[in-house]
Amino acid sequence: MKSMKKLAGLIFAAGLLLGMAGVAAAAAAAPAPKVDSGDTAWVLISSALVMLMTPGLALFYGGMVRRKNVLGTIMQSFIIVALVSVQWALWGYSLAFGPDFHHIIGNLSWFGLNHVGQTPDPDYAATIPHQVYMVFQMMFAVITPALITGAVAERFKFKTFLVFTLVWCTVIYDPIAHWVWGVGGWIHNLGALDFAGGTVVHISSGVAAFAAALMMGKRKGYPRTPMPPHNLTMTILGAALLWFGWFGFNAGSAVTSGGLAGTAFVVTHLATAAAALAWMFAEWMHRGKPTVLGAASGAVAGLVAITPASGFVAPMPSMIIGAVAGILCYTAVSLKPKFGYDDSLDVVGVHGVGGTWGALATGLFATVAVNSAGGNGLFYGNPRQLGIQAIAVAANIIYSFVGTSIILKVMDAVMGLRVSEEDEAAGLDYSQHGESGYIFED
Amino acid sequence: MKSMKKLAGLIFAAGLLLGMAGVAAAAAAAPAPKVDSGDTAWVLISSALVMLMTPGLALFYGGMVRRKNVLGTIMQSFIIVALVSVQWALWGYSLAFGPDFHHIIGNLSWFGLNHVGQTPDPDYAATIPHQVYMVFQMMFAVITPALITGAVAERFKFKTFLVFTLVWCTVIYDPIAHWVWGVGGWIHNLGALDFAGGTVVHISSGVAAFAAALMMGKRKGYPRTPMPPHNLTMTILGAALLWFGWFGFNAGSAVTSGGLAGTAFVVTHLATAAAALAWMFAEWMHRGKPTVLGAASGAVAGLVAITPASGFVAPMPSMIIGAVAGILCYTAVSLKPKFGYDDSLDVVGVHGVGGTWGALATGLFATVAVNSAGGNGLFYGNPRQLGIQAIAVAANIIYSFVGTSIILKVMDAVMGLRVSEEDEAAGLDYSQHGESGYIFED
Amino acid sequence: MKSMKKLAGLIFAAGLLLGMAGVAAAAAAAPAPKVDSGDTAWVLISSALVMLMTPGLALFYGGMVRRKNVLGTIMQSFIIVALVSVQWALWGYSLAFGPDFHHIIGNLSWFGLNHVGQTPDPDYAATIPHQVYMVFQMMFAVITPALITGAVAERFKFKTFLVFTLVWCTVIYDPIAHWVWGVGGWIHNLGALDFAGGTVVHISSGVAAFAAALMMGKRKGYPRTPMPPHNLTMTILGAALLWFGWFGFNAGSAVTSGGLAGTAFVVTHLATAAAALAWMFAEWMHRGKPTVLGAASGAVAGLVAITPASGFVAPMPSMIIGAVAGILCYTAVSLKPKFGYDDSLDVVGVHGVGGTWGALATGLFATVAVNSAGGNGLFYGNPRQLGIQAIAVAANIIYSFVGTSIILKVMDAVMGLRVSEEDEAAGLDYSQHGESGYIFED
Amino acid sequence: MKKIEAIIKPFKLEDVKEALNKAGIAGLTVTEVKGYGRQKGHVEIYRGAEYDVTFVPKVKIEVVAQDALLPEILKVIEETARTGKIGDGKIFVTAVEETIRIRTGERGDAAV
Amino acid sequence: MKKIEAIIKPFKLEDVKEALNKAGIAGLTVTEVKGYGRQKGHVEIYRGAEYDVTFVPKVKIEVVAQDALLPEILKVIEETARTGKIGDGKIFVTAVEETIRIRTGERGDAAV
Amino acid sequence: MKKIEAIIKPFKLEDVKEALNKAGIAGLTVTEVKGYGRQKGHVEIYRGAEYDVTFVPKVKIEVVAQDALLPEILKVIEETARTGKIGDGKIFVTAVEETIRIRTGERGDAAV
Ligand SMILES: Nc1ncnc2c1ncn2[C@@H]1O[C@H](COP(=O)(O)OP(=O)(O)O)[C@@H](O)[C@H]1O
Ligand SMILES: Nc1ncnc2c1ncn2[C@@H]1O[C@H](COP(=O)(O)OP(=O)(O)O)[C@@H](O)[C@H]1O
Ligand SMILES: Nc1ncnc2c1ncn2[C@@H]1O[C@H](COP(=O)(O)OP(=O)(O)O)[C@@H](O)[C@H]1O
Repeated sequence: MKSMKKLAGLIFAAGLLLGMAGVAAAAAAAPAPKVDSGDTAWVLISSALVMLMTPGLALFYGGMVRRKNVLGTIMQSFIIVALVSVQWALWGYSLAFGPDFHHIIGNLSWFGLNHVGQTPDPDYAATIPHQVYMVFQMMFAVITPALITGAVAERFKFKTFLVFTLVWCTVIYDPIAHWVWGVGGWIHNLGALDFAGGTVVHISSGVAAFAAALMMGKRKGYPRTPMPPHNLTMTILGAALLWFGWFGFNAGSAVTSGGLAGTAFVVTHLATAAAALAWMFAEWMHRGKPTVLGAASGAVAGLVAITPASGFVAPMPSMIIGAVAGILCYTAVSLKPKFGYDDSLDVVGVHGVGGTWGALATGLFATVAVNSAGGNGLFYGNPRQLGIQAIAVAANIIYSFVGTSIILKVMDAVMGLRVSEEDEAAGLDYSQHGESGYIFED
Repeated sequence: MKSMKKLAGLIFAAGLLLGMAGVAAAAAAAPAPKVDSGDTAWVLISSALVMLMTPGLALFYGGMVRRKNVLGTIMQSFIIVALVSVQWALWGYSLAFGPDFHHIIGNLSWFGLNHVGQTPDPDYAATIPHQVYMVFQMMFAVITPALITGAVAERFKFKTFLVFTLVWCTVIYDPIAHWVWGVGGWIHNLGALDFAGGTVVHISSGVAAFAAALMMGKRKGYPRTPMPPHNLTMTILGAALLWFGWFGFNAGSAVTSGGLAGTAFVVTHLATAAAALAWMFAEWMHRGKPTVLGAASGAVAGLVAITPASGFVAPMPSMIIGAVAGILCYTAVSLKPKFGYDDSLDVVGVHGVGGTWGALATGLFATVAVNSAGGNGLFYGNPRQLGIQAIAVAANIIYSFVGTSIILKVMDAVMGLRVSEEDEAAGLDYSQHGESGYIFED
Repeated sequence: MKSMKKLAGLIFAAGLLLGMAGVAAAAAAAPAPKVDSGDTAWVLISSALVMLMTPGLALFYGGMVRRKNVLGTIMQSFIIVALVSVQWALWGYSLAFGPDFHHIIGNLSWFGLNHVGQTPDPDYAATIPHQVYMVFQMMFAVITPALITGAVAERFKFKTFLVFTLVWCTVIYDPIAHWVWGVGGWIHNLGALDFAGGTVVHISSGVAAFAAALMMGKRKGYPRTPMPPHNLTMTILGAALLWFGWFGFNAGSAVTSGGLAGTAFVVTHLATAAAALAWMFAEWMHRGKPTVLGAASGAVAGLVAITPASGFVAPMPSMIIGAVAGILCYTAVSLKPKFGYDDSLDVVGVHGVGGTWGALATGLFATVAVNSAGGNGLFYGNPRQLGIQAIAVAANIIYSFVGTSIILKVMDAVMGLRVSEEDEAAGLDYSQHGESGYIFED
Repeated sequence: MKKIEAIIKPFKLEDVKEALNKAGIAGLTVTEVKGYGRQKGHVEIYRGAEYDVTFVPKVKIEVVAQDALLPEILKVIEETARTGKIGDGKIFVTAVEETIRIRTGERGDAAV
Repeated sequence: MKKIEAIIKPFKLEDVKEALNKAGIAGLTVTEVKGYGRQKGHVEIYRGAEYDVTFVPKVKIEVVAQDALLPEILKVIEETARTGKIGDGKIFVTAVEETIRIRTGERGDAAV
Repeated sequence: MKKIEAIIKPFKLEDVKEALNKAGIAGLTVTEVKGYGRQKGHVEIYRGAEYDVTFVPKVKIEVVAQDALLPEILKVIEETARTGKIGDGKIFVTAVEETIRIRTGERGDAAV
């Protein structure tokens, strides 16, 4: 009875949405003057690739937690795909890429994808439909908050997590995306280079992860009780899907299908390769064994670090960026226990540190020989670029850290951040979702 | 000795096929006048994406059965990729898309891909090679019978399943595809809108699933014995691959790479997102917990529902279509136990109900603003379209239900539909295939 | 302390690489005259698809070993992606595709991707950036040594494996690639047809696998102790990813997006389908059950066999090539125990035999009706082609077998090929990498 | 007290648990085991090669109970677990010297 | 010698092992089991349908020890494994007639 | 009757089963267990951090047999399972009061 009433409420809510249908649909009309089919094909498939990264992340993270939390961990990434996509279509895209408001945010005139149709928006991509650019960017907005979840894995209350995600995207991600990529954004105006999201995606999430791990506190038993990954084969599969999808992330960010996309593809791959090797060798020397988790983690570190640089640097330097990322992130992750906070899956060490290194490295290795619309870095005679990069990095770190901390503080007071002790002991799968990951009996 | 003879027989059969080689190859010649490389790239990759959906489905279904049936379940989808592809190349494509015979079926003049070469067939896609259009459609023919297998999971006899699949594709799928998409097909002539297969793929399979579940009977022990999913991480991975591949399914159905493909991509994603959220919230309200399987099932329901509408509706209405699909399919699935038949993996509740809703919703929300070659629906002033959609739906439901029932009746008499009781207890993996899914001992 | 020193060493090494940055980056400049966006999109996504094949192979192989070796097996493929990519960018590509040196190898003038920029190299692909062609080829260089690892699974010492891989790629793969595909390569000059690597990739690795299995010796306990696959669901997932990625492998080898890519796509799929069915039926007749592993293995056999033929044959003959491959490879694999060597995962039976059949079949079924730049085979009136194919096959077999044997002999003496008996009993996961694949307790 | 250990076919577990429950036995412990006996394993096929799987999956039920309940428990298990086909399993009875309920510290019959 | 079998909550395993270790007991064997008793299982939800999971995961610890050590071992287990909440588990004691250390062939108390 | 419980190294299972089989013992039950004893676990490494894995995988074999067969069974297991390295495991013998073959209802020595 009661549940029937609730269903009725839902249907009513759907009816409200319906009212908007007519308005919004109008935006999709008008002729598309100069759409290039090859560029569009590339950005379409890139969007699909980037979409796949978030389930890839779900597996990457899911394999690293204990068995009893595997579904809860996967769920966080999976449902973010749904939740943030809706947020993005309704107001997120407008806040991030809509007409500039004082260099800090877009206004709401593109609410509900109003004015976002099949015609290109030359400000962002002159040869592909505006909707395609929008949906490509949507996938970036999706994966960013998903990255954060790794830091607070195995203890985040699901209901709070949902609200947090919505708020964080709106208050932290959307403005930062506007600063760096939006027409009129202040960091964009400064001339900072961030090809595919080193600051927007990785620093913002890595720093938010830091704030969240501090605020949330340690998992019960950490670090005394060992909490080894329950299924590294799943983690490797996740890493492979991330690597695969990242070609769309970085090379798709060229928003055309030509030489620039090609270079971005090549440097993405080479940096990742170098980073996987570097992490593996570093751990081998340090701990005596080359681990599979290390190779996978190194690959992710490389992908993170090359992200901001991918449309600006040449292949050989990309290997340096990757190799340094592998060693730096390994070092950061190894030192974590010394600091005593519990970043469960090392989001800070990988995305925070890797993203920062990548953003700064862009200021070292960028060259107009690769991308005439880019700039030269320190090693190509332009030290100024490194300074600009540093400003962008600092702004992102501060904003994300302070903002995330405030959001979490408020939410802790209002809804509580963590599951209860018993629920944590029972695991998120059962306590939050009423399910089991594996039932191997029959 | 005996097996050597059998091998010889096989080689002989291969020799027969060889005779056709010369004939068929000739068809591949002739110049290709107006192939667009971007459109072709998009449909090629879309074909690969749709191909991946069937293994994705194998995992989606495989995770939901009991451990002892995981390989048997996966095998059904996997081998369908092989079996139906051969059927399609030999006669299926010709029946579905070949020159019209009285508006109900194609004739056999394209048997063995005769006349299907590298030149575009402007009737179907003017800017891509005909073979590319053919192979894209092949992947649709492949996944449709695979969907059915979920309804009769854990008890279908493998040998019968193979024959059933061949017959069903030839007698049910190929004609329906011709009616709706073939030049001259009667539903096509009526003006029914089905962009990517709401009727052809989802209603036909969902209804066949219903007939099959009725005919096959319940699993031994159902519903008394609990039969929970043995590996939801596999199911989630499958759902992710389905979602990923569905971009090819829907946006690829534009058979060009431009604004229409872009809108189809966007609405596919948004409907899916809305549906995943809607199912999750509905279950949360109804049962007290937001489940991961619910979110994944909701996503699939959304993908199903948006399929027929994907090239005709705008982004905001797509979210309504998705949200309603999530709630409707959840309700249908929840009510299943009341009806007392055993649709093991809810093919009826998801594909039957979702496909029907989607086909009708197309008649509500379609607008020429999105696709000038489409039409307007009820909410855009054209109630007639809803009526046409209803006719298409009804025709599909009746034909698939009656046809599938007859096929199964005959096959039950001739070969038997179910495995023996002991084989069912032992599981399909061992009894049908002589294998184990997991051996974790050493 | 000591480990800090080691880290310092690594950072110093990175610094050395840095010196090369300036030089190499210059190569990326210059205008790109005739890049086609559609062709580029297709080869970019094809490169990503082929990249995904190696992790796919990791899963395909990983599922077939015993639980205790799953990570060690996965690691070999995973780290090869990193290792060989770096090798390729530094010197491999130059050796394989660089300016010809006496028809047997490229010189080192493209070391570090010097001269490999955003402009097309019309010798290899006139409409896509040279870097894109290079990265596409990189993925082929990556997967080839990964294939070999299956033959010596569950016993190869990780350190030796790394060195072996580097040496093998440099001394075996790079020259063979030059012979067959490089401008000026002697087999290329002969007129041998190898569209996507039947000789270069599959024969070379299949034969190397044979040499390696002989040299390495049997696994302890083989064949008395049963060593069944520990997770066939993983193997099926791997097979599916291989199939998916292979569309890039074969259809991407057209390096354009049009009719030829379309035919390559179609024949790849049909041969695979036919081979999966053929293997399944052969095993069914021979052993009484149609196995899932058989269907997956057959699919891979079909993919292997069609690879060299994929740009030269028509759809109907492709099904014959596939069906014969399925039966041939099944027979080869079934006969393995008679020969008494331990090719753990049947690399010889699948890649060696399948690759050889495919290369010869190209000489039977090739037709200029499909590809005017190709040739006619025996069945199209040109018996000479079959002879040329036979020479190419023989040259590859001899070179790879002798070369691999020498390399392994030397390495056995210098570093030892196998892990110790205890390490083998404990499993590679723990002994080589200090990790566990699955920890299902909590 | 006695400990009754029964090795049974896995699909009988639910039935046996229900039957014991009805007979007033509301505590037991279950272990997944593999058995070898008259019932032989089966043959699996991997790439044309046959593998013997010698062990058959079984379930072990352990019940500790007062001596007086023994005959009833044996009867219930025997009747419920029997299919009449080879491999139905065995019941073993041993003596238990002491039983403790950890939560309360109760001992002996009261703790069962 | 006695065999002490304790069915406990899984998350107590590490603690109990440590405590026994401190008490000088350096050998034991652990089995994953499922229990049924006063503590009931829970409900899981799959596509709107509720499934009862009747068995609760438990861990069985087996220690064989000289008779003299029995009281101490019982005390250690009882104290360490107790949470006071339902489902803490049981301890069963049985007599062991012979013990052999396979490696050395030692028998009796020396072999424990 | 006696119950012989042997905790052995997993890779010895097949050999022990074969040897018992040859000695005329055609029924046994096997459980996967983890052991803790003189043989220590190992260290695993995850992202630069070391984890102690204290328990070692073992296999428990249970054979119930007539009293007369006891010495032979002990000998067979001891000899086959011995590697001489630490961790070879233990054998425990207990008395069984009753045995029942569920399929037939046979009891006592006939049921073994
Ligand atoms: N002597 C024994 N000791 C321990 N377990 C035994 C013994 N004999 C049989 N079992 C267990 O009982 C199971 C059933 O025995 P089996 O001989 O196959 O059938 P049945 O009891 O019907 O004759 C075996 O799989 C094994 O687990
Ligand atoms: N009579 C029994 N025989 C064997 N095991 C038992 C028995 N009673 C309880 N157990 C085991 O002890 C566990 C805890 O028992 P339970 O009744 O739930 O809680 P408590 O011991 O706190 O009263 C059960 O899950 C079961 O594994
Ligand atoms: N007192 C005991 N009670 C129960 N099991 C024991 C005991 N001592 C040893 N074991 C089991 O025997 C195994 C081997 O014992 P361990 O001391 O490592 O080697 P060894 O028997 O060669 O001295 C342990 O892993 C454990 O499973």
